[in-house]
Amino acid sequence: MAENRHQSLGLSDEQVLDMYRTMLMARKIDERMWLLNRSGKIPFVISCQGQEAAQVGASFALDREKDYVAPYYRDMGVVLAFGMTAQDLMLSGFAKAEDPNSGGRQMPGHFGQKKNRILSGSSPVTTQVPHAVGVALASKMEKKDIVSLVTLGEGSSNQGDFHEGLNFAGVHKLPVITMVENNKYAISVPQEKQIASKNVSDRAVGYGMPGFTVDGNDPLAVYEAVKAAADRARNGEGPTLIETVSYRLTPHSSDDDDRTYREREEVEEAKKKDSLITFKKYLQDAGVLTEDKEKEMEEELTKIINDATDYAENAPYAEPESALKYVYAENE
Amino acid sequence: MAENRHQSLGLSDEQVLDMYRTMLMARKIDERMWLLNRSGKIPFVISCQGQEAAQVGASFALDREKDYVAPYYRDMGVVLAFGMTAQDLMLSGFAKAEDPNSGGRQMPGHFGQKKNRILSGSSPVTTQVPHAVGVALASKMEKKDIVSLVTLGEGSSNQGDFHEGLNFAGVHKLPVITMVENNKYAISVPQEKQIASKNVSDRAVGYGMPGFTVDGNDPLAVYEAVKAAADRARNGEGPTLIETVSYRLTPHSSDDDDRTYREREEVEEAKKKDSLITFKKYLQDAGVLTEDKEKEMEEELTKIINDATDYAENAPYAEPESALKYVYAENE
Amino acid sequence: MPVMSYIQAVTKALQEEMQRDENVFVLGEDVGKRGGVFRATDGLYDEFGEERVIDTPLAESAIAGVGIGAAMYGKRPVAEMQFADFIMPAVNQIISEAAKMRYRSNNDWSAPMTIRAPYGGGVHGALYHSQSVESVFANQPGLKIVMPSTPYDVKGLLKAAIRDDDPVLFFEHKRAYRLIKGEVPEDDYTLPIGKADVKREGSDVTVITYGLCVNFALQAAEKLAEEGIDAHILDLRTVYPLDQEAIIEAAKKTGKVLLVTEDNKEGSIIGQVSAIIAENCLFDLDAPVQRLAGPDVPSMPYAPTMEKYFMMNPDKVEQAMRDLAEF
Amino acid sequence: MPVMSYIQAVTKALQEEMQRDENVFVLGEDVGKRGGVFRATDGLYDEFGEERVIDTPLAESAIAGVGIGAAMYGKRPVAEMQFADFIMPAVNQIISEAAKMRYRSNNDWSAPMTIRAPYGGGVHGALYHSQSVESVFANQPGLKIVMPSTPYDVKGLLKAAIRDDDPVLFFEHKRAYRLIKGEVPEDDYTLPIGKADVKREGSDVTVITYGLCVNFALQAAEKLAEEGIDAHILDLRTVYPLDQEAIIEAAKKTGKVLLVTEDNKEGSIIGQVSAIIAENCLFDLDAPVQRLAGPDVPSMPYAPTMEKYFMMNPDKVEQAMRDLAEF
Ligand SMILES: Cc1ncc(C[n+]2csc(CCOP(=O)(O)OP(=O)(O)O)c2C)c(N)n1
Ligand SMILES: Cc1ncc(C[n+]2csc(CCOP(=O)(O)OP(=O)(O)O)c2C)c(N)n1
Ligand SMILES: [Mg+2]
Ligand SMILES: [Mg+2]
Repeated sequence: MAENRHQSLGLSDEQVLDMYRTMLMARKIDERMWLLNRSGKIPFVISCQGQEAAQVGASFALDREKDYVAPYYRDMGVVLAFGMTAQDLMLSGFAKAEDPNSGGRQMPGHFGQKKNRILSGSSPVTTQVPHAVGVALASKMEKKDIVSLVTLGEGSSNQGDFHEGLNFAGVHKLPVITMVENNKYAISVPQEKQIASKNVSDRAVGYGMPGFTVDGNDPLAVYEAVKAAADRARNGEGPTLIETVSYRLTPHSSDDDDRTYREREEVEEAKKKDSLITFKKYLQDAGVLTEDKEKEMEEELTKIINDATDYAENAPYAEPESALKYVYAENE
Repeated sequence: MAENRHQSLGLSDEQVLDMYRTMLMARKIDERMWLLNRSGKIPFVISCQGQEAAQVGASFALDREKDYVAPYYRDMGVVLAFGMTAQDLMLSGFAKAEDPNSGGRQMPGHFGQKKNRILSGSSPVTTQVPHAVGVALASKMEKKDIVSLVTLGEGSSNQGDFHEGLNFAGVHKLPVITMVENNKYAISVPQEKQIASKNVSDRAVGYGMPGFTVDGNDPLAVYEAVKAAADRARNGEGPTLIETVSYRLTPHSSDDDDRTYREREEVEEAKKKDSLITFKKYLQDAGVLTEDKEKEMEEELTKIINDATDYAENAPYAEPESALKYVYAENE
Repeated sequence: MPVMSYIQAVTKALQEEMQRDENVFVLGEDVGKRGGVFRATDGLYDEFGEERVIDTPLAESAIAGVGIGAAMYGKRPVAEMQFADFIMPAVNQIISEAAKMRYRSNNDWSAPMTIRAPYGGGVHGALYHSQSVESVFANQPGLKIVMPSTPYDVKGLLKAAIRDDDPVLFFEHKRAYRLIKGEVPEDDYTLPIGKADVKREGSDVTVITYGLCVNFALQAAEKLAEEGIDAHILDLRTVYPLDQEAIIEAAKKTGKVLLVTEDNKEGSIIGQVSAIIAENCLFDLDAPVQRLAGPDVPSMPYAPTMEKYFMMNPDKVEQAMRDLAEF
Repeated sequence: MPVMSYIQAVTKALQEEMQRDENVFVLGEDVGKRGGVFRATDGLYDEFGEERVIDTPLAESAIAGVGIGAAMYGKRPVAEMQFADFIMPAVNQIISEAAKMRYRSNNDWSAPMTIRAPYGGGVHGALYHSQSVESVFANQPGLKIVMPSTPYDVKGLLKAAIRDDDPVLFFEHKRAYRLIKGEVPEDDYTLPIGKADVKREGSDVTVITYGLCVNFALQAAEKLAEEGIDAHILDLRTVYPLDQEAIIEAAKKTGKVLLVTEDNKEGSIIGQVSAIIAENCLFDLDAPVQRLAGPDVPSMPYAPTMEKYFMMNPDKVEQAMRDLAEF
């Protein structure tokens, strides 16, 4: 039997199976969204494909009962891990009134759900970084041991808000973890035209915090790095910057055509490292994922997603006039 | 005779004397401005005191016939080295119509003079960083060997524009030198509450460029670092970040009272390292600055500044209605 | 009742709210040890400590954005922008984030944050320490913009802003800070955000304005009273969203309306006020709706000649009121 | 004359200007190899190379700020903001720097730069890909804001913007990109910035609007002509600074004015237009100045029900025109 890495990280077989299940769920919902988009049922998709390992590995390293996340638009793995359901996500994809993220006001991928401590996100990139720092500041002020995790793309790490947010966190030694999901592209622009440094994590030193680059296709490596960062944060040792390197397996979004700017071979090459394949293999080799379990999981998830799709498709849109609601608090 | 450092840098005795003269000129104009302010003749002063060595050392390392500078409000040493006169500066202090920086529209310290390639500056800090990068981009596009130098305070290096500008320069390998004049304070906020990293220059690696921290009280050290950076830039090797460490010897501005936030002892300690003292001593020890020369220089500068003050004081203000001019190009 | 200056009312409101609610905290540049460059937060650092009166790094987008995050968590941040002119780097956080938080999350999340900033000219502040910036934001549903004219209003409205469940921009006129004094009750009162206030009843001409200019209009009105011209003065207090009802009522009251702002003319708040009047009071007007404003140049120059030319003052207001009364 | 789409006119103008003047260059996100997410810069990378069609890092303040620096040097940068909604991080560079460069340097320096951005809704873009952002900037002397309605205007005005010696914001309606087609001369022409354009002569009601809404108003006018209502339509073309003379003339023409924008009502461009009319045309009006606009909510929601409720369309314009004609 192959090396058992998860046990040495303190993860049980159930936990790693749960991680895999969450990754698979994200992938399958994502794939379904594309089908729905291509058949004209939903206007827009933006994918998590290629980043599930990072998202789920990081989330499992946090305390999902009390920590906060400020995810970005690809983070289906994060929000699923933090309690959002397939149905919630489908309601968002179909822009239906019951969508807990925004009541159908925002595009899919614009996550937010207070009960699960998922901060509401917008489209302008990187604005969530200072928000997560603000949560960490509040946590520190209240002497809680709550940690916040914020994610973004590598292109987005060039926005001023990244710099200002991380420096604020560094100066005040706040319990916030910034995870840059480096998928090598920002729409059509490759990493070397985005970022002058070798690694995004090279920027950490400029904010007086440790920085790490880890394999974003390996959920256990990401788990390990984020767990250590969360421990430091709870110990009052301040923030951490983590870069997870993987690859964006889909076009930027359903509106994009990536053949205009990258070679098919490059994509095919990256698919070989797809975490849904490699982590499955790891679990199989470790004897954790049996054929039966796999079949069962596939069936279970397919049913959940079918049900969620049906429910969302049949759910009502918000009333036109409800567009007028919630500009300001209603108690006024 | 003491070690002759300037010759090994390729600087002649005349050149170092010229450097010292420029530093002294800046200091003396600055001191005069305070007197004028305290006697109610000009409403505002913001000082270069403590940063003359960095400003003049850097400027002399550039080609002052073709390079561009984007100075910040303390850079009297830079603009003097680039051709602005005492009279120009006094006209600005008195806000008179002839002020070449702004015709009396901006506060003193808001430099700008096209004929000397001094980019016009504003009050919001750090906005000049991308401007200098833009000049460097233009220089590269035109295959010129023009370099641009941009300066700012260490507090200002926390603005988003610093990050965005330096990364842009790094990605496109542009001939721009960013010099952070670290004077330990941003108004009342000390460096450790501003910047999480140890040195500002630690940020360079995040932008794929070399970063150096040098003694900001030593004009030769600054000269050396900026000269090397300019050579690299002209060679197509891209940008450099340089941090010059010194101390702000005055309150932030004539509106500030620094006794509310820093100890007198700290200021007194810093005054011992004042470059106007230490560099003078170096020049004396090196046998370059004789007593006669010194006296002559003092007298010459005093006369220049007296004349400039008189001229500026007696010069007319802009007409009230001229406030309406130059919103848009007049040819329209 | 104690008499205090406009800026003392700011400090008092902050202090009382921080005493009342431990979720209230202050953040900004030089607000801590230094007590603010205008000393608006004077004494708060000593009373509440550096955890609740935070000297931030020099980065306005972070000040706004960190405040938003803390507000989402449940805090009540009061951020200071050192000068209103320096709010510009924070526009994305204010417009894209704070203003849209409640709406975009379908009422799930909110950003109850106050952003204070000194605005306005007449203090030799030149182009970048003199601006009126409200019109940049006064087109963003989800935001509220308060611009008080008196110490009494400052205290009541700032407390209301801090307690408001939505983001409020609170612009304080820096020349009013020490110039304008008035009676301010010791007790805990708030004033309603979104409501204009009649500062003087009159029957001949209506002046609608806000901020420091209210004081100019009141001074002008006293002089004109001697000439038998009786001015009605409405203080907008909240410049976004506007109090339409009060505007319509005030316009109808005299049928002659003068709108005054220190800001540039085109694009300013008073253009919006005029549009409300044009839409609702056409047949009640005896004269065209007049606008008195700064010239359409980028900002107020430093040289005293040009600054004076740009800056609003009681004489300019008086002249415009007289001309309108005589129309 | 060739017929082309609105976006083709954008590309054509860029191409011609880059051929004419080697100082003209393009920078922005995905403008190079990808030719822009809307393909507005399609083909330029191949024709002019990566030095003149620059894929920048994802940082709008740098895009604007680097452009300003290059413009100060003597270049003619044309920056693209991928969506108008994402111009917000660049507000400080645009308002504090570009707009004030000439004024603050007393005419020594200038920033002749064009910033293009697709704005507007009706494309399932939700809150952050649907906004009209002009009113954030339409209060800043030193800036010019152009919002064309037709392919002909796009080409002539974009070329004029690039040649203009001051910064110009050029907002293109993203729904118009492929929806609106029209004849565009092959030759090199420019249209004057700062001038409105009568798009239809008429005598019963005046409609003043800009951008995509001009097309809605023209459609509505055709229908109403069948009912005997003859509409006069003024296209503002430049929304800042406004063409006062043309506005006054158009308002006086019929005495009944409908102002239309896709933006929120309060704080929008049409409020300023209304103020000009209220100040200058009071005794020429036969009806209150009407404003037809989006509701005062942060932005257009994603769900089709709510998007349609928010978005302007020809029917809404037609109804408002009819109501006004019948006033
Ligand atoms: C401020 C801002 N500018 C531009 C955009 C348009 N945009 C959306 S995603 C994207 C690329 C993001 O790349 P990256 O940060 O690497 O994240 P990825 O999509 O690769 O996960 C761009 C330019 C935006 N959303 N916000
Ligand atoms: C965007 C912006 N925010 C705030 C200010 C007000 N301000 C002027 S100087 C200054 C401190 C600058 O400190 P530093 O960058 O260290 O430069 P120093 O003055 O020490 O040379 C501040 C906060 C400003 N000018 N611009
Ligand atoms: Mg990416
Ligand atoms: Mg400093």
